Amino acid sequence: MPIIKVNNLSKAFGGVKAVSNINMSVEAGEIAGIIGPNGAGKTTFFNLLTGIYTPTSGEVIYNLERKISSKSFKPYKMTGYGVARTFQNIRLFKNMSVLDNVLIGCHNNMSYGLLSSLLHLPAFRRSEAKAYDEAIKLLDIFGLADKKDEPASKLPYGEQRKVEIARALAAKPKLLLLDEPAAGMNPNETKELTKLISWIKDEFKLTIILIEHDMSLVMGICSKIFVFDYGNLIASGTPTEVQNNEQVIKAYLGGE
Amino acid sequence: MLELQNLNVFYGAIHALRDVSLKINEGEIVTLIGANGAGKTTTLRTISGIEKAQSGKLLYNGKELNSVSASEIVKLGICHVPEGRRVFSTMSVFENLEMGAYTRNDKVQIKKDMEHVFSLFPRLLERKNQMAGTLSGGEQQMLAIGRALLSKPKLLLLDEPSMGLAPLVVKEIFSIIKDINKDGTTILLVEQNANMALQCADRAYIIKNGEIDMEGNAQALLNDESVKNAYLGG
Amino acid sequence: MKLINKKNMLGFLAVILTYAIAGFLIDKGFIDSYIFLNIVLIGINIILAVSLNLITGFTGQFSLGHAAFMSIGAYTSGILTAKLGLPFWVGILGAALLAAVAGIIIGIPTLRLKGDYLAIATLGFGEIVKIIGLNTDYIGGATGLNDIPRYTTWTWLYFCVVVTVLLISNFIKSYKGRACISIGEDEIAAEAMGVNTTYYKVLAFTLGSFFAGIAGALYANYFYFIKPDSFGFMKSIDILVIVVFGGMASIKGSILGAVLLSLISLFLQGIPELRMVVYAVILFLIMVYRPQGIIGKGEFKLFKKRGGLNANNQSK
Amino acid sequence: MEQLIQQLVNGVSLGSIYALIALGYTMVYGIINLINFAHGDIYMIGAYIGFALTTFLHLGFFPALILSMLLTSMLGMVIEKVAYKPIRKSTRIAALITAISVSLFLEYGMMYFVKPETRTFPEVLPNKQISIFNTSAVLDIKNIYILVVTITLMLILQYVIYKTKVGKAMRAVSLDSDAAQLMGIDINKTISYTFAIGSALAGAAGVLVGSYYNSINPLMGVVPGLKAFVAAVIGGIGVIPGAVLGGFFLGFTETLVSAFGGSLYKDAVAFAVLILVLLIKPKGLLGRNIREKV
Repeated sequence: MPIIKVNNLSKAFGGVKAVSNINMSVEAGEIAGIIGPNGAGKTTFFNLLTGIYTPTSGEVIYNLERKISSKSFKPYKMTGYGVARTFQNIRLFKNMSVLDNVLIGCHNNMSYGLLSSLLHLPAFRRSEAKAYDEAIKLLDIFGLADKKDEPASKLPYGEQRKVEIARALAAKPKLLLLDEPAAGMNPNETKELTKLISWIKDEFKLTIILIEHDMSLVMGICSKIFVFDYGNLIASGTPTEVQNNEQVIKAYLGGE
Repeated sequence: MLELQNLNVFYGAIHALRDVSLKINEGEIVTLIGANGAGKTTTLRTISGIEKAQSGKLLYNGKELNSVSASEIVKLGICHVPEGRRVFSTMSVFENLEMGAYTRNDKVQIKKDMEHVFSLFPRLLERKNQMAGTLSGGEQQMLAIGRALLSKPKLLLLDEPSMGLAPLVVKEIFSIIKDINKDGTTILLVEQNANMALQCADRAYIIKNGEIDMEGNAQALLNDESVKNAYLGG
Repeated sequence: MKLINKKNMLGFLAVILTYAIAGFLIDKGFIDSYIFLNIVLIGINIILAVSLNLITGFTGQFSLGHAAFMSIGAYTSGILTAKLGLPFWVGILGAALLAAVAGIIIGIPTLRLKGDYLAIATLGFGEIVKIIGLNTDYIGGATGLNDIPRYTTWTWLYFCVVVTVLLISNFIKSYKGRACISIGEDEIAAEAMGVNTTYYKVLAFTLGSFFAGIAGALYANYFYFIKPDSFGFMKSIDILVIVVFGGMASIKGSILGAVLLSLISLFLQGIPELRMVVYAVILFLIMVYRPQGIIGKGEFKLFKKRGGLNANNQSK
Repeated sequence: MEQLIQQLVNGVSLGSIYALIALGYTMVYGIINLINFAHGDIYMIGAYIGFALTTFLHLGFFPALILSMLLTSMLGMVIEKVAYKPIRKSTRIAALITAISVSLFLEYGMMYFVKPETRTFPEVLPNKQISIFNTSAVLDIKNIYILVVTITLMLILQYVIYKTKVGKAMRAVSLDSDAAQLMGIDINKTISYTFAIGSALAGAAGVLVGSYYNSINPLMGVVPGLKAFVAAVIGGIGVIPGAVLGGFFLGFTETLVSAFGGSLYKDAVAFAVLILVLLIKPKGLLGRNIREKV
């Protein structure tokens, strides 16, 4: 059963179609990859999936039983719908500690009143202690527990990427959207990340959609690949299918 | 013509370029390829004087450029076409081209060069009075290149000219780049589209995490297995 | 996570001790009324700075109208205690609540704006409040509200300052406070993590106004007399300067900043003709040489480089 | 009705003044993203220069106007070099507080030198009044002077910005300073010119106001400065036609509010209009909305 369905999705900016007529679906438990040249509309597509942009036409549906449609998307509601994301150009809370970054991910799963916040009543302590434990557990998984008190901006690039993923996981999503998770990583780091992504998919029972340029990563772990070009979905299928698709080779790999 | 010797550039605490050395000979097309965030754009920004190197030397025809201001560097004949085109959106195509000739005062010659640019990019002539912001991506890229040409560069720095453009348009742009080179302009081309860039260039450098990882003949790198795997999509 | 540990036990003792010692000195007349007046001003400035820091430093919402909330508090307490003869605690509470309501009312529409635009809108709001004050006869118009009972004692002042600092520090450490800080750091990322940014911005604005209202009440009930001009644009700027000088998103910084700047303006009273000129030069020097403040943590969102200008890279 | 016509006439003059000051605000904001709070004080100093030139040197209106513009433009450049250049890369709040410190410095420094009291500006413009359509509403010749000077200056500004190399460089820098630099445009010089032109317009407004209302004082720049700034924001800050539109819009709104008996609240109305406009069009009437890239 698909976890997400996209119907005829289009987005135009001032007449220019950044994304046009996309139809696709991703099955629960899959890792799907989106590839395409720079500016092909991949990030715009992600922004449509996460409520940052509203579609010009068409719609996105999550959770086919509850039919959560893009009509009700708001960026801050997405974690509540079970969708969390990372960003292409890492958007951590730079001056906050690594731990606090992950705790923000827990935001939706916490609730105590204003009075508890101001007076630190028992409800505060209970809820914070629980969130703290969860956050530490996540940081342990990524090997970052000993850096929990450092400001996020002080971490090296590769670790910042991991903190961002940990933060997204803290929101307990069912669908995780990763926007170029390997950008700026060297081949070894990328290899490690590739393993990590497929491991967390199983561990957290996730569906993952990722945008990536690094072919080794995409071909290595994605069971399905969508190829974007010029705002259009020009091909989809298994890695082998896509690699042998004439149109894809032309558009993405530069052509002969 | 241009030589970078052990250049180090920092953005605050981030060490963006580490001991980068590269050389460009007159008349060449040299390409610098690498992943997102590897330091390609920083290299160009340092050459054009927007970023300043903390250590190392930047030599242009034997003259040190380290402390020369960005506007002086343009006058010396280095022009940089920035990533994402960066045309002046609410100025007309014509005015954008005029800005390219900002450092020049020879009106007659500017007019001739303007005509030359229009002959290279006939579509710009059609849209001469249109606001640059209303052009398509490919047209904006042409405008950005045309604008740079009007500064009469001896060395042209191109940052990702293929970004966000349809394959056909990319082909067109690359063939024009070759033409510009044939007319006698040396070119340093930064690209993510490694395949396209290597086919067009004479020599290439590969940059990784702020360091030059490999260098050599473009054709040779195109056939190199490790390069193929890492940048050409296997 | 424990409520009482060694560290805050010491802090608690220090707080009590400071209160007792200063109270004793005031009682015995070692601290005369002139010094006490300055202590009151410092206390009020601490409350104002800490509360504005919640809005501007932590949540990253640029406000140039904080004095307006103080004035709403001052007039509310003035009316409640002078005109209606109610006790001081009613005055303080009323002041805080009404200022908070004003915070909600102005917060909901204007917080859609960002950066400079928000600053301008809050500035406009402050001026509107002032002008309404100037033209309302019930509260004395331009001549001001007189004969407000002097209820602000050392105990009240100290209590209010401690409560403000404590509650805001607590809030910052709660998940709601964390949400506010995350907005100040990166609004888009905060939203993507499920933070309802509008709600938390309004919450920060409301809480900040609440405490500014308390500062207003303390002010009104110390100086007998208030007039709309005392809470104009310049007062808002003064508070903002304390926050920036102390260090954005640092409560300790705000306290230190309030003390230092109050002392600076105290000394400047010795040169009345050039007071403002010297003050301007001091401000300028601080901004050039220590823009991150005394206790600055680094680059906050409002501390980000301004839009797209890289001009002085080329100037050596 | 007569009251209304009279107020409309006043609105044109007031609007002209706001528009002239607002232009400087907008140009400076457009190019370095700084709310130059000291701009209103440059207007005040322009008025004082005009006062000194006409009172002590007995110059006529036009020589005084032109000299005053020249001197204020130099002042503007000096302020930019001394105060704003060091903070160009710092944060919005630091920049704003710096601008305020410059404003205080000018106001109170001036007060120290010329004393706080109000001065009477000499009558340099012909004092002649014409009745409009045989009603009791009158058109002061001064109103015509103000309007003509304003329109002339705006036409010159229009020419400079759209037709000259300097003007085009100013537009290029304000659109994309990085790209402008890559074209070889000297950004520091361009910013200096922008301050010079903006300050000259404020100086002109100062002389106009001095000769129209005949009284000046060191704090006269505060309120019109804020209002002109409001006008610039209403029109869309950074947008040149927006400043003119906003200036006249605010001038008319204020005089109309006064005409209908709300003169006590006219300042509040200006700010209320500001908030309203920002809520409906967050970047002002003619401003463009730019979305943050994700």
